[in-house]
Amino acid sequence: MKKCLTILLVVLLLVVFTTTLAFAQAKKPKRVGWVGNYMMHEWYQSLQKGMKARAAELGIELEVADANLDMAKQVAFAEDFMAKGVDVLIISPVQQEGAEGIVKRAKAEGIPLIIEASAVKGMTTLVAICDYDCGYKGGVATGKYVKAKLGGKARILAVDLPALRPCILRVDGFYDGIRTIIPDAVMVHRIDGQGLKDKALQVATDALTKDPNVNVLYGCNDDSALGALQAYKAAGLDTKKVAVCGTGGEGNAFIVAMKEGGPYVVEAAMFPEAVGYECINMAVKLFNKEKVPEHWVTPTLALTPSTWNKYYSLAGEVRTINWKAVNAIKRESKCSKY
Amino acid sequence: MNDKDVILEVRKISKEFPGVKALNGVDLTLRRGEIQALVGENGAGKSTLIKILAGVYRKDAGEILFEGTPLELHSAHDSLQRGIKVVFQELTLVPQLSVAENVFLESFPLKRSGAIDWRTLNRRTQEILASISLDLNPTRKVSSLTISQQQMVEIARALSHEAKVVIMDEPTSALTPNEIRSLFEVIRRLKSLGIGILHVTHKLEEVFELCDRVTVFRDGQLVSSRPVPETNTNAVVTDMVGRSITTLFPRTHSGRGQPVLRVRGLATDKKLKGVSFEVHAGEVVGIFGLLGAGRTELAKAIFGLDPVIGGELELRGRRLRLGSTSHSAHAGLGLLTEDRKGEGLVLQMSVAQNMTLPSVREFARFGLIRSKAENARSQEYVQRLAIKTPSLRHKVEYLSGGNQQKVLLARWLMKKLEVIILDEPTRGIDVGAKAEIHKLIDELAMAGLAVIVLTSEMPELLGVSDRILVMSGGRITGEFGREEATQEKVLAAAIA
Amino acid sequence: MSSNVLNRRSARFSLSRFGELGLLAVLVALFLVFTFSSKYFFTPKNLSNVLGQISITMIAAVGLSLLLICGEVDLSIGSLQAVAALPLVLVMNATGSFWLGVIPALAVGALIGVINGLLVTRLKINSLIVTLGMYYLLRGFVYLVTGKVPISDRSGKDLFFMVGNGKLFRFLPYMALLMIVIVVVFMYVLRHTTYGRRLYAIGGSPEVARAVGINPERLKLSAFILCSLLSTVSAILLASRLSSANHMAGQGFEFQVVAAIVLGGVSLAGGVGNLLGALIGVLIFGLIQNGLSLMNVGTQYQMLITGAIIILAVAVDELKKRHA
Amino acid sequence: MANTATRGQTITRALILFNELILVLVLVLLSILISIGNPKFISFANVLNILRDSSMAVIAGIGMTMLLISGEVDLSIGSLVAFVGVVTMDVINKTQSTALGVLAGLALGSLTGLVNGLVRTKLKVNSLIGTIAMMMILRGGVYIYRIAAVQNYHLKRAFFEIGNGYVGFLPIPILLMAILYLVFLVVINKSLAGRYLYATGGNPTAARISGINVDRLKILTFIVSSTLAAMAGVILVSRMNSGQPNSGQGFELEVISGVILGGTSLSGGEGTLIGTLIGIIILRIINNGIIILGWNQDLQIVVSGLVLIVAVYLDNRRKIARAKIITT
Repeated sequence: MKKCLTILLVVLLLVVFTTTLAFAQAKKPKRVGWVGNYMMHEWYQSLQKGMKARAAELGIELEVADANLDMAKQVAFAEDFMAKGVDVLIISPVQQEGAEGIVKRAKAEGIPLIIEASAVKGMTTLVAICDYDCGYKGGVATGKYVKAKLGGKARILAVDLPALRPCILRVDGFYDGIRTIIPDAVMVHRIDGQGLKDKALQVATDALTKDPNVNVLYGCNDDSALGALQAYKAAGLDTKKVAVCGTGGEGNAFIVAMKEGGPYVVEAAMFPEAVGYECINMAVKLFNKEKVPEHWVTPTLALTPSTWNKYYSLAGEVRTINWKAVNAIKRESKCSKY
Repeated sequence: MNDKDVILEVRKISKEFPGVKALNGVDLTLRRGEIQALVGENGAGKSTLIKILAGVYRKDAGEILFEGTPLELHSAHDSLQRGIKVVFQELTLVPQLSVAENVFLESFPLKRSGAIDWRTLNRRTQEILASISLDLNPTRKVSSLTISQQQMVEIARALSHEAKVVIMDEPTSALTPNEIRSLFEVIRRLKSLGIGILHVTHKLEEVFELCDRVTVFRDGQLVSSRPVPETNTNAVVTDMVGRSITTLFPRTHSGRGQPVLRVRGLATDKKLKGVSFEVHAGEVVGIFGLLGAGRTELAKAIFGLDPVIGGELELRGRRLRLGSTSHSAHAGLGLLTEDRKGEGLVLQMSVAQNMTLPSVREFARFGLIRSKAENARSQEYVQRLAIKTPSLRHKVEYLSGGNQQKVLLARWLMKKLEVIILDEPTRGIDVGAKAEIHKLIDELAMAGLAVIVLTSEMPELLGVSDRILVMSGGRITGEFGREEATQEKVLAAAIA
Repeated sequence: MSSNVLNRRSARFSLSRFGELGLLAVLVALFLVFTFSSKYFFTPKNLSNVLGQISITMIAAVGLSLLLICGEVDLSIGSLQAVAALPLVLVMNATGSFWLGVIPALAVGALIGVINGLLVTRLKINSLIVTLGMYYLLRGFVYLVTGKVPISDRSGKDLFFMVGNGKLFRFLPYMALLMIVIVVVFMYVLRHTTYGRRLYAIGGSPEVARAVGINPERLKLSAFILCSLLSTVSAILLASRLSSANHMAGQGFEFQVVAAIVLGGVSLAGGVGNLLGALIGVLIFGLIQNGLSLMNVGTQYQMLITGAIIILAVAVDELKKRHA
Repeated sequence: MANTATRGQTITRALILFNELILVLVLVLLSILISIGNPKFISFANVLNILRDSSMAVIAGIGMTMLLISGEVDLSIGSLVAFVGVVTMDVINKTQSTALGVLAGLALGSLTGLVNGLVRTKLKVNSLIGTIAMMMILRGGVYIYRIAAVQNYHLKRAFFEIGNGYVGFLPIPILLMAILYLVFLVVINKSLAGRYLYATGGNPTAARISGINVDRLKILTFIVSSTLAAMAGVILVSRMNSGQPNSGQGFELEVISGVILGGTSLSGGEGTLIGTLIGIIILRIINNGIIILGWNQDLQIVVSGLVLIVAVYLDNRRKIARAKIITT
């Protein structure tokens, strides 16, 4: 018995090793290394799609490492890439202040560095959306819907992720945005869902028992919003009297929800594919010593059940982005809040 | 009573635990170069007094005079400092450390740097070991030593810092006759050095072989303290139990029946080198062997507790699967291990639950236990074995050693057994309980069970057995009928 | 006879040397696999990186090993990493001096150690429960006081940056240097000092230790303090690498360390194990992480492989023990 | 001494002898304090909500309690919950059958338990390390199986009901919890298996000598425990309405903390289901109460940590007092 198991494990190891050999051997002149924050999250999966797509177009070899939410690991992997001697390094900070070490390190090693997602002190350039403005757009769109369909009163339950500044900015943006349409909108609950659907579900359930009188559910990412919606349903409240707005458009979740024709009416989309796409463009620029802006803004837009399919199409469980439409979206030159 | 020979004097010492008055104003006087025996049944207060003298417990009342001056003991360290060394029954060695490290555990010899001076440490240990004629490598891990060797290391430790009083808590309970002999030599050497020795024991023969004076405790009080020449076994026993015990080894069973258990060429990768013998219904077979002869290993191998590499077992003609405890248990084998707490009792469980552990199936319907039936049955055995417990639901942990042993025996009496193996059934149990257990062994044989008793106590061996097998080096080296067996013959075979 | 010789050595160095052999094999195997599967692996630059990367874990592992050897455990070291960095960076930003920052950091570390130690030795609460409680408590404490806003190093002290990122002769990371010093010192302490031997004694059999006049409580308390202090040192290194005090720092760190040193043969039951084993355990994890990432193996596969290797390694070890 | 004791003494004795005394006191105390802060806490709706949210931890806690009693532990249930959720949802999408999906989920649980058990008993790997490894393997495995969350493409009513439905006024998760709880209450306290569990954890050798097949018992316990955890996973996926590979993080600690708080010993041989139920609910009440009171959510883990230490300390004191009374 134990023999079989041991053998099984060994075999398993060998298989994985050999399959991965393929990656390791490949070698091309222009190599870009990306240390992701949380590769197993859909956001970064989609982002990677964009990067890979663009890198393939330009014939760049892209290497990816995953800090998996561990800051120590992130620094380690950044080191590893510098040791490997990549031409350009891209970092998606687990935690912006946590990446300042890497910035200094890259400067010391003289390797061009791109920061994705959130600004880091001392960096050369940032490729990211404007979180505040993204939330703002979502707020405006939601406000319009509430005014038209739900009688113009807005009582909000927002599922936040205070551990990450970008999420705080989105929620702030959403609140400011919705108040441009409904000035007396109230933030009834602003709770920490850790960006995870199961946690969001739990805290939202508690919040709703404290005060179920809300008609707007906002989440700083799609899971947070959908978790809140599940809690709302479970509390036996009327889904016809509520509007849900999610942020990100990380995966298929929001599309499925919108297709259902339920209360999920606004998606403050951040087009992760586009972010990845732009990261590679920026990498090329940096590598060729071109002049680059400190923040290269990528598109965001509030999608609704009627507009989402201009930008995405869902075949089975695979979604594909419509580059033309997305690249056509007008972008902020710089964010209204950092 | 203040002659200068007196080194340790205990006056009117009392110690009370919740509910029990362990010591009730006892006196005791120990002289230089005196070997004094301290005897008494379990719960008489012997160990409490020892622990007080060792600084483990604090006395409630009374005083201790050491070399004439009053002594206040706050910690084990204190009494060590003053030269009182206790060799506890449960060995106080650290198995993970070396012999030398254990001998000097209280204070290692250090270099100027503060680092341990291994050379000196090992040299001095070697010397001490030599002084008690013990040939051991001081750097050996204690975990690799036999119990008797460990006992010697304990004593070596006593010598490592000039002890003036050495207290030994049943030092021979784990030893074989010739080990006991060499231990006694050591003790006599200590005596000649003018050290006062307090020798706590259950074995009266030792008292008369070794000691100068015998002091008897009962129920936390001093009953008598006489020079050995002026007393005799019966007198001491009477003092101990408050009554005179008639026959220590009752034998009412007679005549053996069909062969029940056949063992053929049983061998393990560690000890056993192919053991063969058979046991009949209604027969008590005593198996003797010096420590390391493989007695316990044999018991465990038969029962399937240790992996077996060769040989076969037959129970009433049916082959037994080897190395499966559950199989042998269901087949009707029972095993009482020598390590009561470690391998016998489930301390967190109640008296009843411990008793019925192997037989609880019988009280179950559809996998559910019918506690009425279970309790009724347990109650019956509590009474039959006169087990002293407040209730059936009482945790077995809180019972005295003797009663715990009875619980374990009840466990096997309850179950319908073919063969029962008893490994050191009376180790560390007082005279009274001993007699009762010997009576039970007899009853088991009466009931037609095949009884195997493994023991290192010669009187017990000769007393209970119909047939005696002697083991040495993992083999059977001798077999004697009850009549022909003598101490000399048995030992001769054991050393072979 | 030969066993006798072995015993002599094992007692002299308190090293169950064969204990590590199985793991050593695993370590070597990993080394070879990675060397052949990624040409970046066996390069001085990468190896020196790995050495630096494992330092943070290993320094904490030394402390936790001391605790496990004397029969206790500390699950709060991860949260402590987040706590201890606060005074460091705050004071450093205020005074502009790295060393002035280190002092309060160590003080806080020691304090936590004292609290853990007293709860265990005085109030007699199982250390697993105490430190599981502290694991929650300290993390929550950091969230509250920082409001989940990291405090980044504004002192601009180069020294602070160098501690975690600098290399001696552009090869040996200072972190590794510190780690080696600490490991060597405590190996010596465990083998050749009364203190070290007594840690084994109280871990092996506390009641024995007490009976010979050793005070297990005081020793355990000191072990708790040492463990927290060393975790604080690792926290300082981490802070330097992140050049900030971060509320998310050290999440899951305690389990990394426990897994590594138990893999290294330090028993949870106490009294058994040594730093060489712990080091090998930490190295195994370090190599897996570095090697697999060099091979661009996805995190999900890394997890799977790591898990498999742990079971494999421990199983091999157990098998060997039983046939020894 | 009972006869000589005054009534006051007898009452304190009774209290000290009652195992879950401290826990009940803590539970009541917390409830009162929170209710003073916000009466809504004690409302029927919130009580149901607390119970429903506890149901998953309690169901998994039943298994964990049995494991700890038998002297083992399982840290892999958090990852398992996620994996089960993803598989269940995916299978329902593919087969359009809720039953098949749930079965697949539970089967995955049993299989994991079997492997855990074999690793422990046959490879002799300490279950703490073994299941930490399994935690990684499963978490990695679920992402290999499906990197993206599995959305609900089937909209099956039955599936929705598992986590969100009611029977009368009673939410189905609570009902499931209640049934499983009662069943295992009997198993642990009245059945042979239960008795053997305590014996095995208390003294393995004694158990073996008494004819108990310790290895088989442990493997079985691992299987049962993992299957129960899988059940929790099924409820969670129904409540989330999507299979989230990133769900269930820290679930194992939440459960173990509750079980330990409930007085189950880490060294085996001791523990009660009552304690587990109260322990888990206490932790849940802390999380719920702090939101109900509108306090800073970070206090959740702070208070949990404090309560864990304090409650266990008080219970130790009680145990000592108890031992005194008994030996008297």
